[in-house]
Amino acid sequence: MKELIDKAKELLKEKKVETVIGYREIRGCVVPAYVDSPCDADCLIFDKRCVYNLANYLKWFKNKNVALVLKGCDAKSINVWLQEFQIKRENIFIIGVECYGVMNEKSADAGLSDKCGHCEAHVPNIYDAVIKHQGDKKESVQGEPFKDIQEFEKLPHDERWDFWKKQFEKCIKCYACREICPMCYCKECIVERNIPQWIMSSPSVKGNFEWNMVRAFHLAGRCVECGECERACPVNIPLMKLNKKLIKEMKELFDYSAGQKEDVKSAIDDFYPEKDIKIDDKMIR
Amino acid sequence: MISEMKKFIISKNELKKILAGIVAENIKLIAPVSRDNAFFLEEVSDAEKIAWDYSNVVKPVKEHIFPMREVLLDFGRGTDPPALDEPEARSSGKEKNPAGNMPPVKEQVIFGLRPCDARSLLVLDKPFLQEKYVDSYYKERREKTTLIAMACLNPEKTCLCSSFENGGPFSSAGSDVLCVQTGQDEFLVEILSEKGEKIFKNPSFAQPSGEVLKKLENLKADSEAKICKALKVPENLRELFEAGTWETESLSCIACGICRYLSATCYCFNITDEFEQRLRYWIPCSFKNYTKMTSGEISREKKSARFKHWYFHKFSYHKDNFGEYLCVGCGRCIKYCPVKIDFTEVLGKIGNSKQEQ
Amino acid sequence: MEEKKEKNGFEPRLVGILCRWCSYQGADLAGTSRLKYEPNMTVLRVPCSARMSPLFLMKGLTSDIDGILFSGCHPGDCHYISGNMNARRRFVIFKKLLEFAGMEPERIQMSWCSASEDKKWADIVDSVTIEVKKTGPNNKFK
Amino acid sequence: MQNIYLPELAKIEKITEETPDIKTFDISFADAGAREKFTYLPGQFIMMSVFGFGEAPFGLASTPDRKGYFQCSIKKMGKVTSEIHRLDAGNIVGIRGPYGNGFPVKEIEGQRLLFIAGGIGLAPLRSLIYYCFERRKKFPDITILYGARTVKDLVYKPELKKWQEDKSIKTVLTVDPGGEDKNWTGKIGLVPKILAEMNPFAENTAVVLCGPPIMIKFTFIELLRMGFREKQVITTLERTMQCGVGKCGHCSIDKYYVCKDGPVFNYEQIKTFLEEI
Repeated sequence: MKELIDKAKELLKEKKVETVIGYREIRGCVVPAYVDSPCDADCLIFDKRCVYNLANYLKWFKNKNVALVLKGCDAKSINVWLQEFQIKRENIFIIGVECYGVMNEKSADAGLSDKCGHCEAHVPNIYDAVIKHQGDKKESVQGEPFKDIQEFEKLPHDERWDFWKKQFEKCIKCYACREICPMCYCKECIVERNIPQWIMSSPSVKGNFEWNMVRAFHLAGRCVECGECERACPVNIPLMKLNKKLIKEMKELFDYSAGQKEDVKSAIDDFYPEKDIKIDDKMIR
Repeated sequence: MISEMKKFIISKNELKKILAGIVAENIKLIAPVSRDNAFFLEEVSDAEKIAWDYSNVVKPVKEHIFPMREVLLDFGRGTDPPALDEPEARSSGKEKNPAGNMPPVKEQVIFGLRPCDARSLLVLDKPFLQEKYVDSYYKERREKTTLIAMACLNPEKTCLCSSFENGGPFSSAGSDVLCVQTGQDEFLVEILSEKGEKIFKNPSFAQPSGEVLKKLENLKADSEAKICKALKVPENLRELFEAGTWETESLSCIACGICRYLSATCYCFNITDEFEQRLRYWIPCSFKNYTKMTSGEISREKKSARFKHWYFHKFSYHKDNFGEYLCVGCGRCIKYCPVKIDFTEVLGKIGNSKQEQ
Repeated sequence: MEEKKEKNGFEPRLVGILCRWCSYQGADLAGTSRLKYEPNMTVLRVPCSARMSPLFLMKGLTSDIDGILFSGCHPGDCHYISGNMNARRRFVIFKKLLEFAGMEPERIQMSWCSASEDKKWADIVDSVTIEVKKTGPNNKFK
Repeated sequence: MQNIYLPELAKIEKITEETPDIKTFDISFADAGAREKFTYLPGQFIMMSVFGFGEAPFGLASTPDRKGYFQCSIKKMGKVTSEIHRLDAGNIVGIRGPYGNGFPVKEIEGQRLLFIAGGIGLAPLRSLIYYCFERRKKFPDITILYGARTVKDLVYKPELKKWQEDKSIKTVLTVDPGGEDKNWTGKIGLVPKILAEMNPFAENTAVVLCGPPIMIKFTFIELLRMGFREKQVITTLERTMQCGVGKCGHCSIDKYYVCKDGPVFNYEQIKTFLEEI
């Protein structure tokens, strides 16, 4: 991690950035770190336990210039932010980190989280500096990425409905899935508006279903599969199952995956009449 | 008064038989159940589904006394003006409950909660019951609930219940019955109130032998030794309101609602009208719209102000108003925080931060 | 028409969200030319089919509406050039995600119907009503 | 057991339009028992609910001596208030209350009185003003300073005119710069500035303030500069309220609940608050 610390010290010494947002370890677990003076940059680390998507903290560092330590999957969210004109590229210095999988906190054996099983962004696709990976470069197991989604789709529809109804019944509307997701940056979320009251604010079955569904809709073609929402959910709702379904559809229907390039239009507001023809015959009368 | 015979030994099946007996008497039995490798206190119809090997449930027991969503008034049914009475009698059709127009709430027994949760209800009783305006919804549920607590044999590294005066993993404060698993199939049950005695009506069970009582002592000692966290609130907390450390400590907080909802003692709520019902539901003070006035002004707009308010309400304001901290040390806010903020750590840093004048 | 209604009793409540330039005109023309078609659908007029949003869908399907039909202009003759194209992509994602969540696919439909196709509008409403009647009432949130 | 969230049914007797977005509602309870039981102090508030839309706190604008009905002036701002503005005479609303501690009428007896109001803030003060009119012996000297954004935002225009003609009260009206129109005779300027010009006598005078927080903050500075003692400066604080009975936590400022320990505080207390108002 010496390379990462030197890079951070160099940036801070030359006053290129005000703060470096990275990871540090206290009392045995890894937490986000905010380093704004070169001397205390030694606490920066990067290893299997660095699961947070630090791009999310840009919500509170919007017009300051900061440096971010980002893995491959997190750096994709910067691409989506740039696509949606949320930040200026020159304000952000991205310290890309080569990563071969992070830990899944919720599994008993703390193995790799399942997004890393089929990861193809070991090196971030947008960076200003790259920190090489020490340790074994175990190639990720190229399993079928959407196998669990395809199995779930084969179930009859009322069985699927009961599954999601039982999951959303647990939801306590703490909105951790919204606050931890870099894609949810609206000033006032739809759930906080009461004229008209589109989404019921109390944690009822209807209210939870409306909330979780509308949140998933807003991630179509924008979710970079960083897996933070499922990790943050205190009642273990499999939110990534919904997002992965959307990612699969966007890939199949529009051959689009989020966060690849920063200058392309996002899928939902783009269209190709000739390519979208194949949707027409099946779905639209 | 409680009969002289307070402690006795009982086996697991007998305990299950008693719990099944409770369900048979049409009393709602709430017990820990495992769902997606997390444990929740839920209504259980047969005693087999109860989970026994859990550290603590995700949602605290306040969920069953001060529910997450509760219908206060039902003024629908199209009558103009609205026929204004409480929710129709849930159990027996339309007639109103004569005793103080409150909807009849079923008797309930909560089994398997931890001593810290049982104590949290003692803390919550003060703001809800011992003030000029008594919350009748909370009062009725509280009186109709019997708490059978299960002592903690191995507390987690996020637990700090022993930092509170009647706290501790084996504390019997607030519960009607305290069970301790002394052996593989052996529970030491201690009755602490009339309500508890009603459950174990005619206990023809063996008295605990001296050897079992000794085993209880060292189980208690081991359990207390496992608690490695302690709470140290700086005395001059009010003067440290302006400390700059609040700003730096609140940087990684994402202002979600987890530490407020899962805290055993947070009790803020919203009242809204949905369709033809007035209901109240939990709301955390970390949301920006929590203090939004109709003029659009928000009194605690900055994230650090909202972060700071939670600490001040729990460890300064509540102590001034009610004489005790609004916390029982269940440690859920540390365990479930998505960015692993530990409030004892923050209080420690704030305590020894030289307060810039 | 009447004896069919008594036979199976369940009358679906449908909502049609029509773009005002083409489909609404088409539905209006179907009315003025006295076409006979199922009366189950309530029509809402929106400026363009691109106005569809997940909120309409969720609000409809959680209150006891049995089916929602979005209708817009044919590709190429949208008053706002590309409104119906965006609507097409968004509609597909809505339908796929709600299907994944267990909602019967027949409950969410989309159609292209221009201002002169009154016959087509009547057929659309009839076929949607029959399909939704087959899938039964939406008692997912009862 | 009394259910503290159960409102009493009440009918809207009369609605008078004060300004395009402020209306005054005369409300009386449906059943006679509740009408007698409902007594209040000036400065207290009630929770009015429109069934199906929600509940909101409103200050009582009428004097407690007038039995039978009470008045609330409501500005059209959010969900509940715009729904209230859609109601008309004869409709039913739910009333809960009275809540709050009200103005300390005992302490301010015998002192000179200076009322400073901003915008809709005149409503709770009007209740106290009429309360003092009925007991003129105890409150000999009354001065009213009332400011609003524009001329058409001034509430209770007929009463303002009456107070101006009444020689025994000193009434000063002001509008924000740019809010005046052709035949405006009153002052032009923000309330704190006009207060500085008036330079009222500080000795043995109680000041009662009510208005937007920004006006209260700057008026405090002026009053303290002019030598008013902190205990004499009394104001009401505005916070969002959900329950009105000190349970839901929304109106908390420092360790006080504005609905239970307030809404009336004097500057001595406000000085100790950690959070600004």
